Amino acid sequence: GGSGSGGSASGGTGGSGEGGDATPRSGGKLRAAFAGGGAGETLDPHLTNLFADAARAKALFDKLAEFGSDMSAQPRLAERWEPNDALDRWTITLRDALWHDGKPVTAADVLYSYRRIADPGQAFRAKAALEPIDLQASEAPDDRTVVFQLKRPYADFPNVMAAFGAYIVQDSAADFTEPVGCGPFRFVSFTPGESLLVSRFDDYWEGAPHLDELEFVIADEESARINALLGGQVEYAHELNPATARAHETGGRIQIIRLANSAMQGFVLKTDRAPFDDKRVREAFFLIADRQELIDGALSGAGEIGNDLFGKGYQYYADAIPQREQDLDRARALLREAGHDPDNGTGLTVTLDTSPVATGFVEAAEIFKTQAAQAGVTVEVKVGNAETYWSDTLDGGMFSCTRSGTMPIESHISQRLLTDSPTNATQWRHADFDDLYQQAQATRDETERAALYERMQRRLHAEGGFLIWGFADWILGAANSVRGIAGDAPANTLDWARFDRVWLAEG
Amino acid sequence: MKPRAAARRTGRGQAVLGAALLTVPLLLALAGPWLAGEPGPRGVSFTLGDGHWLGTDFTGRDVWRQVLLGGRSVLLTALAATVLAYLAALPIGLAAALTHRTWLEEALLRPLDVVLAVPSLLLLLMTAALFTPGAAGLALIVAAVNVPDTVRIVRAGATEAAGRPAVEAMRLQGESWWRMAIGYVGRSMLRTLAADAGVRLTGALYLIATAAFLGVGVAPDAADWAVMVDHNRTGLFIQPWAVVVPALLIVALTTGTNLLADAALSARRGGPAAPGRTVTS
Amino acid sequence: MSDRRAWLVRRLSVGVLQIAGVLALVFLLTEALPGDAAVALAGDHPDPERIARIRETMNLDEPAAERLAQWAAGLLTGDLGTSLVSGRPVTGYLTAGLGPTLVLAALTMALLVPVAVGLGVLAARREGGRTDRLISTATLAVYAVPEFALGVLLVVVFALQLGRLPPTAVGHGSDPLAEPAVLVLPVLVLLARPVCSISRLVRAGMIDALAAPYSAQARRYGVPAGRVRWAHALPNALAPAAQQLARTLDWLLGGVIVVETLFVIQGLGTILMDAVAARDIPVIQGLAVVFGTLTVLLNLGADLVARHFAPRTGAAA
Amino acid sequence: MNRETIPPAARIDRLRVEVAGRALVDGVSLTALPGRCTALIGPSGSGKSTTGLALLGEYPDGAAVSGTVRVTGGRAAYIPQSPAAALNPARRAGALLGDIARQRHGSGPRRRADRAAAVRQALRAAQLPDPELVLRRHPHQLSGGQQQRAVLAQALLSGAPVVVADEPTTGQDPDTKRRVTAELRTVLDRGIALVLLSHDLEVVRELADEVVALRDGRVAEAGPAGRVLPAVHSLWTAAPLAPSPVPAMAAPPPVTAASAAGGPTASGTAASAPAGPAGPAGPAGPGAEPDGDVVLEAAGLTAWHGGGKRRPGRAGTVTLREVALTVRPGECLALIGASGSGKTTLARCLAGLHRRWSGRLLLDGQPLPPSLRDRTRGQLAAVQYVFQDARASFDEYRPVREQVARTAVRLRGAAPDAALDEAGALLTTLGLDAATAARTPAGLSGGELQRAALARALLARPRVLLCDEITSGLDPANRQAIRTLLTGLTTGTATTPPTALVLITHDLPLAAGLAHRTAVVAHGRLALPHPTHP
Ligand SMILES: Nc1ncnc2c1ncn2[C@@H]1O[C@H](COP(=O)(O)OP(=O)(O)OP(=O)(O)O)[C@@H](O)[C@H]1O
Ligand SMILES: Nc1ncnc2c1ncn2[C@@H]1O[C@H](COP(=O)(O)OP(=O)(O)OP(=O)(O)O)[C@@H](O)[C@H]1O
Ligand SMILES: [Mg+2]
Ligand SMILES: [Mg+2]
Repeated sequence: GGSGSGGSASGGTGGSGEGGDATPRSGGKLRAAFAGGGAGETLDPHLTNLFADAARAKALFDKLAEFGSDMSAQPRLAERWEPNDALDRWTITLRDALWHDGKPVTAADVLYSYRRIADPGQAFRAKAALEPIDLQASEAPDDRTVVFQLKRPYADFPNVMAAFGAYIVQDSAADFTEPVGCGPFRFVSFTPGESLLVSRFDDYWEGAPHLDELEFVIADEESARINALLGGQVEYAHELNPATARAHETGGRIQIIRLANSAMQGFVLKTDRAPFDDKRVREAFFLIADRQELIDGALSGAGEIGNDLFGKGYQYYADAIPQREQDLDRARALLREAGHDPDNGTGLTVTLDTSPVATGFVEAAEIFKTQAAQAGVTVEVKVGNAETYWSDTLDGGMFSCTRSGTMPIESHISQRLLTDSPTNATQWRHADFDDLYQQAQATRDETERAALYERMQRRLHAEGGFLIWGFADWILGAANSVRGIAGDAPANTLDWARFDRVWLAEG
Repeated sequence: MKPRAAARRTGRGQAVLGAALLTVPLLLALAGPWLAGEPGPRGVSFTLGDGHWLGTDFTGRDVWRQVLLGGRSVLLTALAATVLAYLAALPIGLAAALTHRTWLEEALLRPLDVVLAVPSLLLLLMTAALFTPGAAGLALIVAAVNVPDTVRIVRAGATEAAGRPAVEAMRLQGESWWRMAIGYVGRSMLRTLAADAGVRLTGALYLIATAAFLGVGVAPDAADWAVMVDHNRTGLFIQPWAVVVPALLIVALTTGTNLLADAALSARRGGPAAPGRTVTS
Repeated sequence: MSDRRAWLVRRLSVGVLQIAGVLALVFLLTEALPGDAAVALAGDHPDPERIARIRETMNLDEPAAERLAQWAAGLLTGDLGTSLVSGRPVTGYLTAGLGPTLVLAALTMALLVPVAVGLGVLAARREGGRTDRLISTATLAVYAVPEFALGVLLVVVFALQLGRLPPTAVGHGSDPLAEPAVLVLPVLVLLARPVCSISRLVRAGMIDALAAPYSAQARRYGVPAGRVRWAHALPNALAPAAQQLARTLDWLLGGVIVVETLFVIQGLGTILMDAVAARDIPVIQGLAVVFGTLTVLLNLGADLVARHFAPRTGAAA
Repeated sequence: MNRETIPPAARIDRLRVEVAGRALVDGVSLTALPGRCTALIGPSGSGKSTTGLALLGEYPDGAAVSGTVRVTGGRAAYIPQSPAAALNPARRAGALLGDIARQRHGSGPRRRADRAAAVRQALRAAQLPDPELVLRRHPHQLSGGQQQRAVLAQALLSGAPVVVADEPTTGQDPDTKRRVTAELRTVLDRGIALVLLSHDLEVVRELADEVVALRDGRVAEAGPAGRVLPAVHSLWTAAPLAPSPVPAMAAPPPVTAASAAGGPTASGTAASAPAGPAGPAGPAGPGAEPDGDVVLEAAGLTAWHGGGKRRPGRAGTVTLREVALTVRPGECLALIGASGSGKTTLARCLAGLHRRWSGRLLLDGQPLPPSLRDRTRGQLAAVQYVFQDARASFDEYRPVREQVARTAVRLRGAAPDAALDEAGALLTTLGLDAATAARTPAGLSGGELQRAALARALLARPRVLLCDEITSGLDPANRQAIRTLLTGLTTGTATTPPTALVLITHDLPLAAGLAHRTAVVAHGRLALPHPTHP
């Protein structure tokens, strides 16, 4: 069954520091430092792009659903959802929630929000995610009920409601300079690129937050965030370097929280062009990677190795597939079979695109270069432009560094691995694979669906275009007085940046 | 007599200090690549011990090996860039100082001012986007970025000397422009030029590192002291050596060069002989 | 002197051309940069369809020349346009960034001039002597330390170990004067390199000037050594340093990205970086107007100083 | 007199200054008594300036010094031989004066008026009648003589017990010279000890109580003025000390006729301002007038400083008005006139060194570009100028001979080696031996540099030679040698055509001896009297 119920997923599990012992204390102001988007920032939740945007949107707004720590959709403003048998018509029952101005959250707000996102004249990021919904045919039978008509069966439809940026705003809201949301905090003041101050919303549907006030401050430079934290200027610092984490983990001045499994790290091999159109070459590359060395070198040890599959530990992850290990002999043999033999002068040379666009990219490229050299492959590292890297490597080049934030395995497949996926960087286009996906979406039974997902993943593991060597920790720092930070919620999931659950201990 | 001798002695002190500072980075830069040997296995990034006596760098490489390898490019590229910048800026600046033709002066200087007004970051990004230069190209770019600045300094320093009667006398002799400009005007501002070139060398070093980070010129994984300083900064607190050692070498290199230049200049003190002063008893 | 007035008028009118040149150059540069605002906005989700749509909403599908012409037409009426990213007016960006930048620049300059000139003069007092060697070595060494390393060092010592100063200006980034203590460390970092470069130039000029016969003549008449240095030798040593000073001020006013990010100050540098990263052309162009004007004026100032202290230039053959 | 009872203000005892194994002065002793003038005389290069500087405790670079120098009462005031160098190019001429006044009159703002008054007083005493003008000007805006007096004012202002005056009257017109001498007399009367270094026996005779005559760095004669001077005088005027001054390029003088003066000045007002100096205004030169075509002709020449490029405008200071002049080959035109009247400006206009002037300039009837930058090599060589301030016109980093030789290389296309030889030969003729000429300018005396500057211009084989005070720093013998040389130039030889000479000088006897015509420059106008035929 696809019906979710209750808000059981809420509340921090792991907890922070010595947390958990005391009962939450009310009051106080928490300042949280994030990397930001400069003077161009807005509070329009549909324009959410960065972590800072997401955290701010989360404080001010809510979605119908949100991803739990295993990337399964958890109900939020939607109290319940129920598909029809064909899985193409979903009935959503809204929770009893209030806007900050006291009005109730209604079905009309939901339809307005989704229609705003899907507006063809706009370019909101969540638009692609909402594509399966036929918003013309969708309706609001009453204030608390929304019926979504889909264009095709979609068993994992709740993922759409939890999609990045799919926030619910008030009906006909267009100006977000002083936004009215329905999230746990209400707007107080905002200086783009510098700070957002919000205060407790006592009527929040999930119970009022503990903090009186919450301030998001922007500090783009990692060292500025850690220095501000160490200097007592902020109580929470998002996104620290592994090296910084190691330096302060044992010091006791601050708490370091590692959100494991937050970012997939890998390489993209374009399966439609030489030399990677030969699956032997792809497999050889999978075998070249010394994953632990990549984790140690590129991530400074902060992460765990990957098995060329996205979503380790998530719902539907195929953990029955054995972990791939480095095997240079076999890699060389495969390459020779494919006609690349360095001994007779036909050695393989590939260009690896990388860019300082994400931490660890340049390092990973450089490490892989030396690993490949051991298998007789020459890798030429090309450092690209950070701003255009993703767009450049979507169709260009043959071999590039990649990473991905959290999303359900379903989204990973639908966005990146189907013939008509918008960002199919590996150029993986196989009708039979597409069929498997459609089959899964038309399957109501969860175990059956899991089996289909496993078939897809086996195929990808054997001959796909993603060389996924690891999953990076997302590292947070917090003052010792901060309690209630979930320690096991990957970035962008429900319990990540949940400041309504956080409180400040005395002292 | 006495003060002269004393000045000479202190000048020698400066030379000794400069030479001492210069020896270590110079030796490492020249002999390093031969001593480096084959790369060992990678370690965890930013760790100490485990056979890496200066620890590992941001990708787990041995810092000592990187230090041995990283001097040559620093020396060559930065020096080449500085020299090139001067080769271009000196004639332009001197021509502007020596000419009487307003249009020529304006034509030489104003376009350069335009370049000055464009943030260098933009210039660098631009070159990063349009070219994929090698080390030589990088030296050229860094030199080019430095030219407008240098021209202005040269001109400012040359203006006074260019108006001296000695220059008039040379003109009256039909003296060649080069001898007038370089041989006399340039010569009389030698100290200023040396001071400027000295700090410019350091600037060039780090500009090259920044460029490397943006993907211009030096490969991002190349061993280069300035690049090391830039890239290993995240590990400053757990593995300071990866930053401190190359930074110290750069400090020693540039400080040593400048001190030696100072000493050389004070040894053959230029200018009209200032009468030495002795105490009238 | 009418001579000088004519010169000034000429330079200012050339200056207008120069600013136009800067704008054209910057526009060409940003156009030549790979990608545009749409690509930058799409980030790691480069859905081509979405990029095309963003491009449409930003009017980026119009020819570049047309956009520049529109923008320039607006400029003539004092309208700098609106940001592609946020839709807010560019003037707002500039005024927001100019405040902190001006504060930093003014403070730095106020300290820089006396410190750099003072050190330069002090070092030149006895060339090769102990003071000279100390100052030369120290300034050169500081100069060779990268800004970020110096910043981190100062933060660790003064903010984190001693707890005397705030480590960053977080939360006060757009109005640092509200909490002046946050400015101490940034200004120190900003001072480090210019102090070295300018004091070296002053020193070089001073050594020559102190050795010149006119300084000897002043000394012969018992003019106190300090006055010989400051009133007689220094004016002859200032021209190159003034150029360097103008460059430094230019750099300070153009935004000092390392210090701004390290200490979280929302100056023009941060705005420029963000605008370049976002390919927000109207904002970049607006900044170019500011930078162009500043550079023209600063160069003019430095050249005035050079003219003033080399009065013979106008007369010599 | 009671010289035993008065303690000496300054005393040099057996001074020996040696550079690179050569003694510049050797065993020189002198005493300066309060209120008395001790004159140091001697031919150019004999060590006067070296001795004078020793009183200030200053020696050439790398000099080995023995002997004792004692100056009681602290400092000595110093009037350097080359005043331009002692004036700060970046400051107005009043800058140092203000500081000296501060030493004496206190530095507080309340003493400002006192200081200003003292400065003005000193400037007036130094025969600068318009102090404001001097105070507001930069050194390069003063004429040579004005610079000299500005430096003199410093000494007068300082109140030092000892004044070392190195050629304080060079570059002054006879009238000013007399007044400066008188002023020095009052200085003596105030009880100040004066050490006078001079070639000008007139001034020495006027002021000196004691005379030390140097020769080759040694004391040739010393004693009371009355005893030493007559001997020295006869010695100097009778036989030249320098080797026979017959330049390789000039033959003995067959005298040609002097030409008539160029047309009257365009404005016609020139003659109305003959406020020239006292003294013989333009006696005819020796011999007949030279004939032949005019080599150089200037007409309607108006020159100014500052102001616009084409017109003086309001800001410009006009120094020459509507000047017209012509010179013919073999003719010598002497320009005399008060210091600051515009003589140097005129010569610089002709040489293409002055920027701001209007008018017409013709060489051989062809227009000559106003700026030397636009002149061809031939034109450059044709019109040569010998700078008034010889020291400033040399590159301080290169040996003098090398610099002199460059003229031949650049303007006559001589081979570098040949040019060096030629320069060496000419310099030797002028009394500068090879060792001297091989030094950089800092190693040469004032008079030596003056001769080197002349040599530099001569190597161009100019058709018009503009000489600006080229004998001001020379002793009678050397002056005589130069005179002979110049006479030879105007006559020419079989190989070299006669040269036209424009001689700017305050040395009226020299002008009288050489010039065919003498013109007086006064307030920017040229009064060109008709030649008087003997
Ligand atoms: N740059 C200048 N600006 C203004 N006035 C100037 C400038 N240069 C020279 N003068 C003035 O022009 C006048 C003529 O100067 P010039 O040097 O030609 O005099 P001179 O006749 O050669 O005098 P001297 O015999 O003292 O050398 C002087 O009064 C001088 O003060
Ligand atoms: N630094 C030096 N090294 C070597 N010789 C020098 C140096 N300075 C001066 N001389 C020589 O010493 C001699 C004396 O010079 P000084 O300047 O004392 O002469 P002077 O009597 O003042 O001559 P003048 O009348 O020409 O000024 C000259 O022959 C000169 O060439
Ligand atoms: Mg002398
Ligand atoms: Mg004169």
